[in-house]
Amino acid sequence: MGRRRCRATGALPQAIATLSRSLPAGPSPEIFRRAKFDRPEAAPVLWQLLFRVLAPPAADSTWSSLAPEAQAQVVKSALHSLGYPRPVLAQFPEGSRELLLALSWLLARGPLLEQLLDKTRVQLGDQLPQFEALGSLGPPVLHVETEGPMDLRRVQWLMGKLRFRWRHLISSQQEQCTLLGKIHLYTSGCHSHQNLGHLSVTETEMLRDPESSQQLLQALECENTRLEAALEWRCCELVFWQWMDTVLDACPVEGPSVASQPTVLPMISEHGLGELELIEQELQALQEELQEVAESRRAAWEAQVRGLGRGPEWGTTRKALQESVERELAALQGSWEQSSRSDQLHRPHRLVRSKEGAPGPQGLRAAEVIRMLSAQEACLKRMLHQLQSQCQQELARLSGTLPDLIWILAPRH
Amino acid sequence: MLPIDCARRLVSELQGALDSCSERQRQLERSLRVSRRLLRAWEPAGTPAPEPPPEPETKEEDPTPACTPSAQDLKELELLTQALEKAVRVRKGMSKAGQDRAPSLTSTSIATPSGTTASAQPQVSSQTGSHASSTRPTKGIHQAPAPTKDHPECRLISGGVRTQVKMGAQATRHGAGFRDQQIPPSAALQATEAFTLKEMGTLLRLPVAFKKAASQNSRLWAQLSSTQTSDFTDATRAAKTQFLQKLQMASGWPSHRPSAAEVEVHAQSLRKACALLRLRMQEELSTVPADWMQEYRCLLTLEGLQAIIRQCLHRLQMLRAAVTEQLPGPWLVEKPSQALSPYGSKVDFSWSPEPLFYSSTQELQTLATLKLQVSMLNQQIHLEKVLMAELLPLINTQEPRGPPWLALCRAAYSLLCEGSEHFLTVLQDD
Amino acid sequence: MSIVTVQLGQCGNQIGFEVFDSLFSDSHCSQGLCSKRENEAYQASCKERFFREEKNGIPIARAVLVDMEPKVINQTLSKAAQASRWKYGQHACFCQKQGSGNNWAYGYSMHGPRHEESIMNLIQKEVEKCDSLSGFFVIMSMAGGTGSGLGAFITQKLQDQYSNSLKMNQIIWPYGTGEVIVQNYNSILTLSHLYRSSDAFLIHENDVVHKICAKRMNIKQISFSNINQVLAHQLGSVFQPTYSSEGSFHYRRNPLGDLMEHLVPHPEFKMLGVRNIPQMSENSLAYSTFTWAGLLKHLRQMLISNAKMEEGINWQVRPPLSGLPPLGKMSVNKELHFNTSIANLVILRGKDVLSADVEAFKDPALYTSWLEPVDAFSVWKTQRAFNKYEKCAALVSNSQFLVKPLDMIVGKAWNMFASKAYIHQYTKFGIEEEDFLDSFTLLEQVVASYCNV
Amino acid sequence: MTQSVVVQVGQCGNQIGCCFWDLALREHAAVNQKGIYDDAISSFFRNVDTRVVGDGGSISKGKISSLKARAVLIDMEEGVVNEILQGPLRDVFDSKQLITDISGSGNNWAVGHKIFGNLYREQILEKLRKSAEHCDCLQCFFIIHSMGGGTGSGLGTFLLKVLEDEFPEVYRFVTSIYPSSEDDVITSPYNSMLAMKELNEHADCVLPIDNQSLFDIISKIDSVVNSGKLGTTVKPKSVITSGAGAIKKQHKKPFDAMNNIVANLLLNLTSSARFEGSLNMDLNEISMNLVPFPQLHYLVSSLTPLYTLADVNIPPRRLDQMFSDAFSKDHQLIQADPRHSLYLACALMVRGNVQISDLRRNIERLKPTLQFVSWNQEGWKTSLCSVPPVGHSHSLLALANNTCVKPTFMELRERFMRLYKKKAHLHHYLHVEGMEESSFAEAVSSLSALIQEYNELDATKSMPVQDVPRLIVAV
Repeated sequence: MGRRRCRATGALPQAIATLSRSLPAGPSPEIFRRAKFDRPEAAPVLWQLLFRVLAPPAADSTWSSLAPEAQAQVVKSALHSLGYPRPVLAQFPEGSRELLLALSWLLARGPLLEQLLDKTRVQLGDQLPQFEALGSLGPPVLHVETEGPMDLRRVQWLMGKLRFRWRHLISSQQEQCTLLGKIHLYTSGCHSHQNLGHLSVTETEMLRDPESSQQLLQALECENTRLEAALEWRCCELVFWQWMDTVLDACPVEGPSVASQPTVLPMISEHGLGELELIEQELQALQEELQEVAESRRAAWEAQVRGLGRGPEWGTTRKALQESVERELAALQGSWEQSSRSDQLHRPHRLVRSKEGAPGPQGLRAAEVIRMLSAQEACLKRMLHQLQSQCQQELARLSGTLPDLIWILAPRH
Repeated sequence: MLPIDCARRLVSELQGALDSCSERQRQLERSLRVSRRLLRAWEPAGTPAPEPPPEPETKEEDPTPACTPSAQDLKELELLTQALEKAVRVRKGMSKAGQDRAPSLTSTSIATPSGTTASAQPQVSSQTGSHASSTRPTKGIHQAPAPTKDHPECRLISGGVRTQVKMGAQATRHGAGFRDQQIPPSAALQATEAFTLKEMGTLLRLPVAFKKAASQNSRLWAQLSSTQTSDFTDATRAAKTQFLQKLQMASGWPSHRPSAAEVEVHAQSLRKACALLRLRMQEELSTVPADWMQEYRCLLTLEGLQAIIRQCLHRLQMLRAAVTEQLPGPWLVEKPSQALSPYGSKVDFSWSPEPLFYSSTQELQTLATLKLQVSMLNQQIHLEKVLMAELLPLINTQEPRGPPWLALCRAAYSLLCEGSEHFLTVLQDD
Repeated sequence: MSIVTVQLGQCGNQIGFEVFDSLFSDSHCSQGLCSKRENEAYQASCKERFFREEKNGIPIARAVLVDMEPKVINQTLSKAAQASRWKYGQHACFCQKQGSGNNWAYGYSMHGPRHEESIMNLIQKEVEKCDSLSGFFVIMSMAGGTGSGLGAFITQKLQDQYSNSLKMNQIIWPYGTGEVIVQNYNSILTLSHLYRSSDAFLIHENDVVHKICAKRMNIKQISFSNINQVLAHQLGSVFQPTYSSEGSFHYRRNPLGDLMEHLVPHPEFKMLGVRNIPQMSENSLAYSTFTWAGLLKHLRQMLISNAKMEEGINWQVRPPLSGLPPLGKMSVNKELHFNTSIANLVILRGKDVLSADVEAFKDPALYTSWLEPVDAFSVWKTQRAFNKYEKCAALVSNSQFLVKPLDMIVGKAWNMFASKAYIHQYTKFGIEEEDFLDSFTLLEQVVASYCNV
Repeated sequence: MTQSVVVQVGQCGNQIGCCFWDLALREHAAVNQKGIYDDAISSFFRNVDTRVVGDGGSISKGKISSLKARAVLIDMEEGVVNEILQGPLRDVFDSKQLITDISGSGNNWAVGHKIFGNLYREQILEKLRKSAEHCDCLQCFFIIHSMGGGTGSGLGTFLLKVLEDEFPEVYRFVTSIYPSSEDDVITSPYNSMLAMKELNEHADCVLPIDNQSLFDIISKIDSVVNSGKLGTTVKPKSVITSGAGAIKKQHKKPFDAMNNIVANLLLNLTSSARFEGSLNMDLNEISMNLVPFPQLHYLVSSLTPLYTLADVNIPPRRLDQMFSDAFSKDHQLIQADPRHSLYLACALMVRGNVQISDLRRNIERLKPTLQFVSWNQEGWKTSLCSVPPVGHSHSLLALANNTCVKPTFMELRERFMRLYKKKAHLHHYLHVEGMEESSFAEAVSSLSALIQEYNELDATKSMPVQDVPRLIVAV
């Protein structure tokens, strides 16, 4: 299906229609037109659209039942935390132009359509479950009512509980792998796509249950339509942006009085600032430590090599060394700066069982991922141990202040 | 005893972790249920998969509840089961007489003839469920991976929308029971007896309509991922940038300020940097250089690390300044797109899922477990830091150092140094 | 999810047999008082947990039999083969020629390392036959040498090799007197080592079960087989299938995990006691009727007064008025009147179970001050009758139940240790006085912690 | 399953051994009616294919072909051994298991220990090694000897050291027959004293048996049997009269009957290791449970009911009587009263139709009447073997580590000192190469040290039992 043809000009309604089609329950072009003129009747549809776009992915089912006001609130705070610059929206405007602007802002700043499509895509393949949320913890939600001082044993209890849940999760995960492996094995050769070879759970389930097969097909076709629209949109969005310029022109310029209101400041929580402070402290400590070590080492090294002649070979050796260290450090830096290879792990993959050594034209090998993850795991373990021994030293120091007591730790094996 | 606010923070932190764990568990259970169901005996095609009894809680559950709530139901079921068993006995005799290749019917795998009431179905699958994991030998055609060759009576008919496997003579005998007409454009493995995926899995074929849609789908995703640059797209990009700038200007804030989401992204990468830098440094310090060349290399590394930390600190200070004083951060201007979303605008970014090849279940398990373990370690490290921040100051400041303090220390030791897996004893020295 | 059982030593193997036999006969009992379909689901759930199926359809216990001498294993295998309803796996046994001679050190330091590979291989083979492994039961006595010493060693290896799987040790607590003279040494070494490697111990006291046999089952001449049957009944009443949650009709997938999460998250509190009611001979059972209210009233009083059975319960014991500050440090020597719980799990099986009211177990006064009843109490139910009992209730309790017996054992061992008696038997195999001291230290802390809940 | 090797040394040792093998064969024949060579039989017997030349090929499974005792017979005279080889048991032994001389040890420990010891050391070792090679898993050597003579006492204790060096992991259980005060061997105090030192140092467990006690027991059985009150009948092939066949001869050959008691002791001691039971007790459990300190390894034994020794049909008395009897003075195999002395540990090994509840009931009943050392107030070890002694329903062997052995040792020391002070007969010993006077002094101090240990324990008897202060946990 080669590149879509698009007339560059005179096709605004068509471009908007394409956009509509690629959005989930996208509004009609007419809504856009009305929004340009800030007509209130276009507002509810746009609020809803924005809500769909911005609501957290996992929360879809429970959140969709929210009242319109609450939905609007969600939209506003989401936009706010993303740094949406226009304060007018925060005041719940009557009209709909602000909403159109917000939507366009979202569209302009990144691959929104792609993200949305990705979020709702029909999953045909089997994936490794994603456990990101376990690791990335935002500021804690204070939903616990504790009435008074609490015994630390309760915390130990909860911690123990958490450990058991982790283990349960792991064994369930192992079971899932066993079952997946079986399904893949038993259906090998069933998939027409030569690269895949076997069916996925979804595909197998579809064959088992004809009714769901129908639904799946429909969903897939629907997604295809949206995908096509999104591709088309890419060809004709220029018109849209040109038009948006005119929409923006239609807005009254906001005075600084509105802007200076504190409500629109980026919402960086106390917690967030505290986090930054902690990181800074850690970095500084690291800096000091390095400073000390590096200085003394340099001095020692200088003293050591002073006697040795520095021939021309030395120059080249030195250069080679410098380059190699630079490369190494750049790689190190890259591991957090850029979304590197290790970030690929967080992208969904389709699990494919293949015989050892079967070459895949693309894709990852589990062994490779395992290597990366093991390295990551080892690194994290070291970090944890480091923290623990830090605590141990601290507590050992305290125990030293009490001479008439003996602290005995259960011996390890 | 912990002061109230400290207690609240710790408990909610842990409760949050527990909840997220349970959520994962629930998700996993859901997919486990689907997989388990697939590995149990399949009903003869054409029998509509009956819904489980309408219990609100079991909507998503395995359709094999241990019992149904109503006694009336049970009674009916009992009668039905008896009738079925009788029918099966009769049929068993017939199929034995007819041909011995038919899947054997054990008393526990009662094949429900098509048209059976919905309520009877769960029983069957619950019984046969146990077979899913067993290694019951299968006879005859079920084992044959290439059925058309070895067993001419069992053939794959690729007929447009519908693909089916007819089970030899039985298919004709019980042909009336088929509901060919109602079969949606999915392809079905048409068997008249319950069978398992293990026995018949390789005979499954995807329906053509689905195959078509799926391949179109993957093609479209691939297209979406390929970002072709042309004058045309460049113009679009320029228009978008212009729009963003104009919007920014019009909002009364001429410059872009970091948002909470952006700050979090940066903070996260800096945290990671911190940890990795420390590890690298320790690694470097723990190795003893063999010669002066290596010594030089080590020195260079240490100095290089220093430089990186300086950069990080600089970046951090800019970030803090931007947040607190609303100054425009030049780093944000430099890479505006990267700061936008966690996905960034990576050039080689692909929206179509890549295949991840594994060779054995064992490998898959290792992979999945490692992945889980990594996120658990992250969580544990996070909790460790929270606990350190809350408990260490408390222990250091609390006076007098009586039994309550000791109890606190002991519990803190277990939490902080042992991950709450072990504990220490404090003895009086007599 | 499945549980792999490791039967260790004479005691472990004898009990293991009774446990599997009782699980099997209960799940195939026609008097389940439920629909055929429910019965089948119950059976399937029990089977997934404890049995696998061989080609000929005979259920095979998910068990590994380990002993250092062949007699008991041969006996156990032939007993299982005689009944021919279920069997042990063909290659699931490991035995040697010479036992550990009641010497914990011999089991732990000699037999353990020497046979580690073979035993762990057997276990791995059994594990590989599970689609999904929940964890392990390790059935062992604490008194002898093989069960206790090798048991501690194997548990530790299980912890190393299957750190994510759960490990529950079924521990047979010896008679207060008269089994093995060095039983207190062996016990403290076992318990202290298990505290480092096991997740929970379900403790079965021989004295208690013996009394149940005498008083409740009306057995005149009590044999080990009688005792083991009662014990197997108790275990079955806990681990046979139950509904996954209130109002659900699906069976719980991971009872071991759920139990542990409820009862033993704290590293210092891992000792679980089990009580059940009613308990009586089959003859009297036919003439008895029970109400849930009556059973639960008794069970609760058994809990708070630390009664071992439904007979001779001290009804005077009352929970302390809640709201009062906890009494300071408690001494073990003081008569324990009120048994404080850390956490409890009640399991109800049988007719009209959904109507059973367990509110009385949710009284905060029953529990330690640092846990709320919502954290500390849970209930499992199933409508299916267990082992011919129309109604029955079991209680798994992490409470002060075992402080006294533990304190006794530690005290007696300490007395012996002070005189250095028998120590030479242990140092011969590398267990030094230091190791004893470590064990004493750890267990003194456990006693103190349980006293101060 | 493990195996044991019996080493019978000297006249007494060989006579007892002979009884033992006879009884062991009968017991296994009764239990194993199918004639299959099984684990239980293998503990004391090899199954040999006699058609194979040379050693005779051992058969590990299947039908019993020809049983050979796992035994080494040593005597420095030929008489007893020759008698055995001509008797009904001749097929059980072969010449390769024997070591004999013609000169005898002349009731001189030094001759047995030093001269014959050195002379036969290699030969003995070779036979022992051979017997060990025939074992799958050799667990224990049972040494049967007397203390008073020359060969049993001297060479028998010499053996202990050899075994300790050569088979350090194999237990050494010694059945030692102590001379009664009216012993006709004049040097028996010397021999016993010198042997005691070796037992102290090189044995794992010693079962001291006193001729006088055996004699008293025999008399008691006699009186019961002859009283006729109980309407008893003696079975034709009575154990007591084994080899003789008639009751009347009993008085003429009291040694046979006495030897049978000792043989019964060994059978019961090993029954739980050989046969099935609900509470097994392996041989290695004996020393583990009953020997709290390495030197205190003397175990006083008693066998009840007595009629199990007599093979007579007396209707069983109350089961509980069996337990009471085991603690009474006149059932002990040495002249001692455990009930009024201090128990360090006690084992009850029950055979037959007895259940754990019977055991427990009796322990509870008897406990208050017995005194246990403060740190082992509940020093009971029990076993239940399901196979009863032949022709009976049940039996009990009680093993006591009790300070009541002390008088026996003290008496021995007294009798020794009486002679030693006069240096009587000393020169017979000092003649022997390697014997010095210091050997006597060392032997005395060794025994005195042992007596002292018992004294110290006895001293705690009157003290109230107090708990040792425990470790104190801070929180």
